[in-house]
Amino acid sequence: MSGFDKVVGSYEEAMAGLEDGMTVIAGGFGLCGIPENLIAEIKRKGTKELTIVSNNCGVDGFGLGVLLEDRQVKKMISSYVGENALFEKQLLAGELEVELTPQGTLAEKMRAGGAGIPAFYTATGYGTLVGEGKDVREFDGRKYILEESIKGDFAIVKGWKADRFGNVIYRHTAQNFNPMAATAGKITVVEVEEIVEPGELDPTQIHTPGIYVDRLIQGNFEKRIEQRTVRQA
Amino acid sequence: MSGFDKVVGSYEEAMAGLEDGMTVIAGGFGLCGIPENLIAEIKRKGTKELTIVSNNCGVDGFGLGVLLEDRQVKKMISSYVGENALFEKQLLAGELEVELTPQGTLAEKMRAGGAGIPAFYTATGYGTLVGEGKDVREFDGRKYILEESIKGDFAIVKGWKADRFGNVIYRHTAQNFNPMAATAGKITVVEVEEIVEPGELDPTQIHTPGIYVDRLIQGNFEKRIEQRTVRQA
Amino acid sequence: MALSREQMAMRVARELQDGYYVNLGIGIPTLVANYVPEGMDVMLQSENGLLGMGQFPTEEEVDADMINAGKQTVTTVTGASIFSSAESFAMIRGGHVDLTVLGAFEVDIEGNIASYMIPGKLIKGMGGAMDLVAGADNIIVLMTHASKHGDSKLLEKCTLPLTGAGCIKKVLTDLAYLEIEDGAFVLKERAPGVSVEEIVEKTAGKLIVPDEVPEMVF
Amino acid sequence: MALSREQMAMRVARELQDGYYVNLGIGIPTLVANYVPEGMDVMLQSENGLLGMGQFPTEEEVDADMINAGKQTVTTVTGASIFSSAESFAMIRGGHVDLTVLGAFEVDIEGNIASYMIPGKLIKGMGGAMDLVAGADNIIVLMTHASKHGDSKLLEKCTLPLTGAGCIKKVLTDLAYLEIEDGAFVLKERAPGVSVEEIVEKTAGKLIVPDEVPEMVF
Repeated sequence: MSGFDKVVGSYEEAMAGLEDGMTVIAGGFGLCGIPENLIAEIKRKGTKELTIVSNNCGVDGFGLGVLLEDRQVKKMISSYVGENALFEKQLLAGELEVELTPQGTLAEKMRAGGAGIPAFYTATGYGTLVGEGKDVREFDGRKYILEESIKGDFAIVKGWKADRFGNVIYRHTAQNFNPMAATAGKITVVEVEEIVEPGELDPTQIHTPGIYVDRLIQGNFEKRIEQRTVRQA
Repeated sequence: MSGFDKVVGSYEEAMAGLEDGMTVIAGGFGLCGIPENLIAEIKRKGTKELTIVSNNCGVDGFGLGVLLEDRQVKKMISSYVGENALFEKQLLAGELEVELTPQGTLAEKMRAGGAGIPAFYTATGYGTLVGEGKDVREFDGRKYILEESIKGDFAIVKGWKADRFGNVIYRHTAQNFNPMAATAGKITVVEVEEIVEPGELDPTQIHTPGIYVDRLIQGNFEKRIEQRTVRQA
Repeated sequence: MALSREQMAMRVARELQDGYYVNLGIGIPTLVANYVPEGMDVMLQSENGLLGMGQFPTEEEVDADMINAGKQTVTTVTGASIFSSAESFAMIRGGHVDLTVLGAFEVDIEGNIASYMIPGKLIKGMGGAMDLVAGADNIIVLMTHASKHGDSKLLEKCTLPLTGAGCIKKVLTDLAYLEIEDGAFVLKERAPGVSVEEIVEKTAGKLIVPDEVPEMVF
Repeated sequence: MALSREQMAMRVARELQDGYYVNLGIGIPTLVANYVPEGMDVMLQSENGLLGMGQFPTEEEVDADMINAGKQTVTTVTGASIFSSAESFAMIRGGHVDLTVLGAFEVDIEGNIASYMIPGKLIKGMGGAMDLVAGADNIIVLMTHASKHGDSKLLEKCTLPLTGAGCIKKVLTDLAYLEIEDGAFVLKERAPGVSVEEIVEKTAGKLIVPDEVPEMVF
């Protein structure tokens, strides 16, 4: 089934078509489960004026943080930022815009974007700055705000294993935002640690079905740890 | 961890607390993946005036169809009904009410009910009888209708395997509506083919995490086939 | 002569592309799977929660837990995935399915479709049809041009309750292939041996006939 | 004397019940896990997508793919499950978590909470806090009664941007355990050796003092 083979030959090919001003949805939480090499390719490519939708913005010199170095990011849509000094500097200088979005709302906005749900109501953020200017509606005596879905021109995703048809599974908590991001890109690019043949993954245990995946590539990952906490053996 | 052991000793215990007039959300599609024994227990119990939320209503003498025999059902919320004669008779006699809901909207209403989303917009049903009387709103030049979520007093679910903590996996397409139903019950009761010890299921491959499950029981299943279609070997 | 059911399926199969994810409705649309062009692969989506539906099982393979949206026992192809109905309709509603083929009672010049309910008869329900027509960009309606009584099913305005509003752009009947553009049916192809006049006569809704209307070749 | 951090965690731990699913915020709330009563089991939810968080890993066990919401490396307990962030917040938003414990800058008599932003300082974001306070029925706010400068953090009206409106009913400070009812703080318990007068003095919002205010015992 050649038509379903999503594997591309290079990172350049994986991110082909990314242009200035586009919106990119990225999986990952902190530095866990981030598409390291796809981010690096965006840096290499030098695409500018990007809107990045991601729960966090990496750290200085790693993850999405590297896109700040050449000011490639115009706007971040995130729930928690500021783990890096460059981010803070650009934000205070007005060179970077941030739209803070509650973490659960952000996850749901991505899912809704992929699922053809243009908007949904949530109690999260009602009565706060997040709710300002948004439609309020009461259901069963409680007030909710209307949140619109998010779609990206590209979605960049980090999986663990995938078959050539783009059926992806994630490893442990590196799953996080990746499955929703995968559904919400006009072009969804997935990088994984291992590509296997179709049939090797159990059909009932696929986290991201191949229908969502446009391009697939196998990479090497540093997997940097943000908070290394250990106990004595 | 005794507090997390969801296993109950009998079907009577599994459905304890079900009262006349309650809403029951049931997993299953056609006769596939239906909670056969939990349905049978509701019949045995004789609870009346029930609102049943389920994609279908079984067939004469099997599945949810058995609840029609003693007129236990006041209202069905389904996408496709009428595979049985008794249903048709009661409907035409005005003894039974039906709220037809598009299949995808029904699945999403259950998911939203479990996920704290009181309502969402969908294009499905706009401009049809389904959309009548519902709020219409335009997003990006297209019209959508507002659909409210569904919650049940009980949810009855059929799984394949579960550990004692209520972590459930489903088998093949017997998954269908079961995972959403499981999230949307005030009391969620799951029956499975096999109960295993905690730790025997891969944590990353759980379809329904135990947090949604209140009661768990192991049963025997007839698994009747609605459309037996075969090819020559 | 009017197309046979098989020819209708064959004609629709020409709209397939390699790598397409396709949802085929119950009835004639199901036959499309038999005419996938050589060297091309498509994957069938079944809305109960299956991507990569295979052929019917042998007696030995029959499994009550493996069915399609028509509740028929089926198998999976290599590389299939199985998921919840919410996930399945996220795919459908989110526009991820490349082609949807389904039947209808009526279609009109505004792209409205009626396919699930005849008032006065018992209403069985819309199943997934409303989600399918609302979610897909690329839909082909497959139906006979006229009813058994000879009434046109291509109308100025649908008379039956709608399945979806303004969502149909392509119709294949036993007489013709038509597209809906700017409030009219546009006749694109005619069945072999069927005259433009017959199609004009049997189309109740506004019909635009281009100078040239090629005949389908089988 | 004011409660120590450990005593605050111990007092909150008394609100646990066997079989509770609990979300503990960063900081003092995390310590609650150390004081789960004997013979009782709770399961910790971490909002990045983990139910059944275990202790920190040994050096050998450290795995970059296994972290908690504080981005710390962790392990899982037997019977844990791991899922997407959307599923995780479906649990939280849907009210499936039995107890949520989190810190705050301010709480007021209407149950409002401010915990994520101090204008003029850099805004790092609310993370999952807004979802947690909006989704949970049973929330305990754990904070010092007054700021370092001696200003009360239990107010008539929050001065900082809110994390959630009208969602807090229980507050444990280093001086007292209070509940919010009908637009007032109700003093339920006081820390050992802390006088009602001191609590009255350090509570800016309307405070109801019952005839009897038992002292916590540790």
